[in-house]
Amino acid sequence: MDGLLLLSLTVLVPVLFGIISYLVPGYNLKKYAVILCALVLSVASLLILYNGPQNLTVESINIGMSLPVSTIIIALDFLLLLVFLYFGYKDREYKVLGLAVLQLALLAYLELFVAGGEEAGITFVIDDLSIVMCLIVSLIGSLILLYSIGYMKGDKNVSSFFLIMMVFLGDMNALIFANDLTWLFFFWEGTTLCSFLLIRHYRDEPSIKASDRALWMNLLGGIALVCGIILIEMMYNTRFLSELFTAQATMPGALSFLPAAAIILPFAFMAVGAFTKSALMPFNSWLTGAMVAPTPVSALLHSSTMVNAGVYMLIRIAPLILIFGGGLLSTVITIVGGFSFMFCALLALSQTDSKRILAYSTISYLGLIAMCTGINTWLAITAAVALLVFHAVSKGLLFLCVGEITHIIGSRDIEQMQGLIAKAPLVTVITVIGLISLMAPPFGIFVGKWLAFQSASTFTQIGWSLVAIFFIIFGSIFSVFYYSRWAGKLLATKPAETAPPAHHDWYMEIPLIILAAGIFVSVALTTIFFTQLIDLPDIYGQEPGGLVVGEVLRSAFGGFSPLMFLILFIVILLIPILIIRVPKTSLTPTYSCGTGKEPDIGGGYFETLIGESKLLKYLNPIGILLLAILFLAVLL
Amino acid sequence: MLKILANIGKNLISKPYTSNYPFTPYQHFPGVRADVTFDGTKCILCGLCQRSCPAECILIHKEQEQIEYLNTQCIRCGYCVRVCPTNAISQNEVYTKPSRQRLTVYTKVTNENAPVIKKRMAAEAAKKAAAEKPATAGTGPAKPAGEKKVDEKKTSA
Amino acid sequence: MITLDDPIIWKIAFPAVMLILAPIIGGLLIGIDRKLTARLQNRAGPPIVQPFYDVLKLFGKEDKIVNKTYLVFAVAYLLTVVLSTGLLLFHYDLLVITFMFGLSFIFLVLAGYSVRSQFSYVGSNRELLQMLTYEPILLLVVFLDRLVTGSFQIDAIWSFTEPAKTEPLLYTLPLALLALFLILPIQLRKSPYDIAEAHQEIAQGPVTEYTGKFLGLVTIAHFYEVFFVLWFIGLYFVQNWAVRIGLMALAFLFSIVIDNVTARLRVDQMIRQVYIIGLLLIIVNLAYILITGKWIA
Amino acid sequence: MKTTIQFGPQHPVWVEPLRLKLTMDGEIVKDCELEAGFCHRGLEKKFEWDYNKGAYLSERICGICTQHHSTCYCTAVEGTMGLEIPRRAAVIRTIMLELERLHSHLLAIGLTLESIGFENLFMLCFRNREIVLDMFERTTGNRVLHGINIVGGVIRNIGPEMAKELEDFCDIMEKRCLDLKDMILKSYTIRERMQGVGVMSEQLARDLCVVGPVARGSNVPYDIRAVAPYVLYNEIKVKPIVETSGDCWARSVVRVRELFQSIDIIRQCIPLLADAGEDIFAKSKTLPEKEYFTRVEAPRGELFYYAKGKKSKEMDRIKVRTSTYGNGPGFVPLIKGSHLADVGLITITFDPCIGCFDR
Repeated sequence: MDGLLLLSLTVLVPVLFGIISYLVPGYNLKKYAVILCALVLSVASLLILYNGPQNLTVESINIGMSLPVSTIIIALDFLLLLVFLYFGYKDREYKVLGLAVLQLALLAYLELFVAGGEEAGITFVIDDLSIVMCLIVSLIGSLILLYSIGYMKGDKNVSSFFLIMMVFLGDMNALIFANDLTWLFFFWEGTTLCSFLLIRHYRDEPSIKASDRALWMNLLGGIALVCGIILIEMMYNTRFLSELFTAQATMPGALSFLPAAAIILPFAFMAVGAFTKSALMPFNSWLTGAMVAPTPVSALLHSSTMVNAGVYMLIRIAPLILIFGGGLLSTVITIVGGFSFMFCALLALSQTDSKRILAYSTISYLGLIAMCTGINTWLAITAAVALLVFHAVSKGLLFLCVGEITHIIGSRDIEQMQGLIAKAPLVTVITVIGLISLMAPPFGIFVGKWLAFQSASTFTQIGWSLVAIFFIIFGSIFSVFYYSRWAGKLLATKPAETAPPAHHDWYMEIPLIILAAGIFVSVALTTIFFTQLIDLPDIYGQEPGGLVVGEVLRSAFGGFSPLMFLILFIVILLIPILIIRVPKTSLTPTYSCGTGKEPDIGGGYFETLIGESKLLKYLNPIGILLLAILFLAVLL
Repeated sequence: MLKILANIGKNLISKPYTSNYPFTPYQHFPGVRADVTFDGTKCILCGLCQRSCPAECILIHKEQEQIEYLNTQCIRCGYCVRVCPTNAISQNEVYTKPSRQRLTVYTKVTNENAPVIKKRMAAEAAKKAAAEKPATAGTGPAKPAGEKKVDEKKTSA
Repeated sequence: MITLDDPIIWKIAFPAVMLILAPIIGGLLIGIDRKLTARLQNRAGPPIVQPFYDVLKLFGKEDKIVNKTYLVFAVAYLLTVVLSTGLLLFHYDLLVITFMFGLSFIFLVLAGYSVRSQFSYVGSNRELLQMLTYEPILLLVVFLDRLVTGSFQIDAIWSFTEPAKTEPLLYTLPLALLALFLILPIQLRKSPYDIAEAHQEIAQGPVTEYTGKFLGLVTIAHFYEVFFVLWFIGLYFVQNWAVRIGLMALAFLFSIVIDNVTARLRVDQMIRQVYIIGLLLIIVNLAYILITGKWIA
Repeated sequence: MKTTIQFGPQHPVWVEPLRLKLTMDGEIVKDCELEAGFCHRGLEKKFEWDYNKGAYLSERICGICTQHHSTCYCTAVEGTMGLEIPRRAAVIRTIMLELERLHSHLLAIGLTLESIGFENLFMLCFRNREIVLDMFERTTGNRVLHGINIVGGVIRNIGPEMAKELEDFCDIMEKRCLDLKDMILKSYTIRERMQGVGVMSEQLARDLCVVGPVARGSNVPYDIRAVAPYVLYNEIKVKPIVETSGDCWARSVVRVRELFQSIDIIRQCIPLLADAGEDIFAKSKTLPEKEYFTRVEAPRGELFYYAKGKKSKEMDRIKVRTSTYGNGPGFVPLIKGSHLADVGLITITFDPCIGCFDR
């Protein structure tokens, strides 16, 4: 099928449906527009998958109309920055104002002085990685859209909510496919705007504050990105990502005071941009602050769109770093990622708010992905892509579950979720599946961790193997800690507790069921996924398909069969579930030392030891120090 | 730590201190205070022991001329031995085995010097002399001395 | 004719037989442990087959159940331990085995959490803290194994240095073995690190609420665990059966003796000690293999 | 948000019923509530009967310090009658009291070690205690509830042969206690668990009026044997054993050191037996009529008996204030803020006797 059509289906159609749903009156009509949009988006992404990789040039976009698309994009870009300026002025947020002005200046510099002419190039690239990303965005995004129909019922700003959600999805798809860096920058800033608007959805004090924080941090990332783009254009004389693989690096005269190794400086800037978007360690506060938004927004931000853009960028530039000899830069990215992985997991341990736990765990897993891109071997990049997919499925599911649970019990506190299985069995079981899928073998995250562990255990590629291993081990075990505690709380019932008749809102529950099934399907299809859908640049020398031997993933270091273990896992849990019968006569209260009192269960979050107020004091400076080291590693 | 290591080494080669209890019985020291036995030939049924017993395990049935001793209720304090005016009570060195039921020991008093018996004998003699009829032997359901019997009624307690 | 040298015997028949024998061996080991501990304490002690009597008796007991969830997890715990023992015997990937063994602990923890009982809850928390303590050390030891043998596969341990083909892990990773000895009390639930099942503090920890046959199943899982842990240590000298069994026996005796000469420590003390000593041992050993160049990328 | 734990009344660390309601945050105890009275038997009311039987009854208040209870009771009742007991009886009582302190302290040390999971030394302590119990069986005829004290004296004499045996016993016991002391004081894990845990400052100890080894562990030299001597302690001078740090370790060390003190006192008493007269019992010529109180240093601390007669064989009123009753409130401030793992340890180092506590 024509690439352009598919592109417009994934990018323009959501925007179009968004505008339609904004304009039509009444919740029912909006609902149908949203459902239609979700369907079209899913089908379009599947069609893209079916169609396979292809390239699109700017000419092909111009076909039929003699619109100067590039110019329009640049104009829109400036408009976007002016919008940021407006919001900064409106909220008296001077950080936003300053950063927006700075960015405006840099962008103007890029467009007026650096831009290497209007030479033709591939504007959009549909390759395996972007197909995978598109599948994540479109499928999970569509499910979240469906879910938000149920969730946002009765909200007064629902029209703008759906509009922004759908624009967000379209924008994200465009960002994934964009090959032209100036275009990419526009879509990048577009996600910033959308997330900003979504976070301040409720228009109250905390959400405005959180959205402003998200805005200025992302603007900081935008500045890093635009710096990176300027430097790329100066040093490599191209503005197309795909052409960078073959580009000749020359140090421009204006920058001749830099050492020769500084040729990878633009990638360091882009990595910092990616860090802000993925909310890695020094920038983590915007993502945790974004929890004030409605749950579908959190789900969207965490699983499929916003934060994935950052690690997506890292995966994109990882081979370039390898080509241009940025071994030290890779090591620092490993350390930054590993640092976020371990310490955000530790921070999540001290939280009671379920959405904050999920937020921290998202950051920690993004850290793991970033770490894999830092390790930068074919095994590690495979692990990164696998983790990206599996994490999106599980995390999207968990956020939606939390939203549903919030509707049922009116609280996000995991202490309040004690014994939820008696009240809402379906959603609880699905939540537990989601939680287990994030910590236990043989689910996807484990496959990713297993690959990451293997790739980190080589001393040749990265010098800091032991440190990387250390981060992986501790991060994993901390996450096991808080997930199993949460899962246990959900399952803790009193003896002989009976469920009240459940109320089902199918708009919310069908996406949950689909995603829960998706977890199992994605694990079962791991081998196919590895052979068919991950395509690494030649520089890595080996394809992920080389891992697959029959149904087994077999690297040089070890083997593991996800399908077999999935079956074993299901059998292990299914046998007791089916066999065990609890006769009413043998039910008994728990042991409470003979007092017969029902114990209160809760607490134990080590707030005094590892609470946010304790740790962030030290972690934020260390994060900033690591960023400084990132640049030092490039320059020295 | 080293001292403890040496100690456990010593323990390992020495004979275990514990014994296989029901199969190798515990050897009491001489002078242990255990079950109380009543000498029916010395008792005068004065009832001092009954009044002095802190555990209230001795019952003197004057009419039936016998002593009821609740073995499992006895605390082996030996106070009855101390107060007995005729040294009819003695404490031996044998413990009764643990039991699921209450053990009650009845002792028939045959001491002719006991006031109650004296009185009865006198009365009987008087009766005999008066009526010249054959006398009945003993009164009530007297049990032989020293025999342990299970009190069926109280087993549920 | 299948002879003793036939790989089929050593690859399939032997592991299968061992998997069936594992609970019996584990139970006997616990029996020996109890007898020996009693002798070290100057007691007579129970007969060696007492653990089996106990399990049999548990299976004859009446069930007292709180809810279904924790029973499901008890069976899942047993099955996972059996699975990881099987994987170990059938020479699977060492990393996967370690994680599967960790999964069994996760099931136990979930079981403890899902009964809403005071001591189960605290016990599960402690079980997690114990996992937090020993799992990093175990994984780092596995990492060292991988560095020396060049692969996470257990098969690689037999033939990791191609020219010599006989060098045991013990010669290159002696301190890693010591680190394994260090976490042995946690895995075998013995003093000084038996904090999750400290009956003086929290009754029986996560297994407090189990009765009857489900407690029996948990006990059987414990038999498997003992076997698993010792067999894991046996991997350090696979070239000679006598030395291999000797090594396992040494580890077993070591755990008993340590159990008898130490008091139980607190959680914070346990974490501090194990991390400091364990990481030190591992780093020194890593430095040793890096300096001597006995590692494979 | 907080876990509440009902620590007791049926809890593995205590043999006796006592309830602590702990409010926990993770492993740390935030709040603690003490509840006792699960084995209240109304014994003080029961005491209003034959004063001779009262001696046996008082033994049964507590299974571990029976000798102290009965001695204290007997002394109190003898006081109401103005009765002076024979010297030999006083010597025998002293020996018995110290023997009992020996076995009670061994029990307390053993249980302390058991509460931190040190099974081996726990067994060793109990084995050593077994020797003391054997000694009791030899001298009094009973192992635990000795029944040797009655109002007016004792009922069993310690002859020269038995005195010889006692001397041998002292030698054996001293050797064993030295071993035990070495093992306990030099063990790294025991120190690690006990030192700095459950610190009761001297001020707190004085404020709460704790008694016995608990007070002495907190640098309060309060020992009834020295402060208000009874039976034979006028002649045998006792210097209170004091530790300064006030933690669980100090309380345990006080007990360990008191083992040697007790052995020493027994050794001093044995020669006195030879000079004392043959009388072990003085018969009372009057009935109890006055009020009187006695204080005795039980292994757990000060034991107080108040007795009032009404000129009949039955007593009018007996009031018992046991040592655990004085120490009980001391748990609560110490447990607050400690680890859950230390709750059992802290309470056990107070050597709580719930039988005494509730009566």
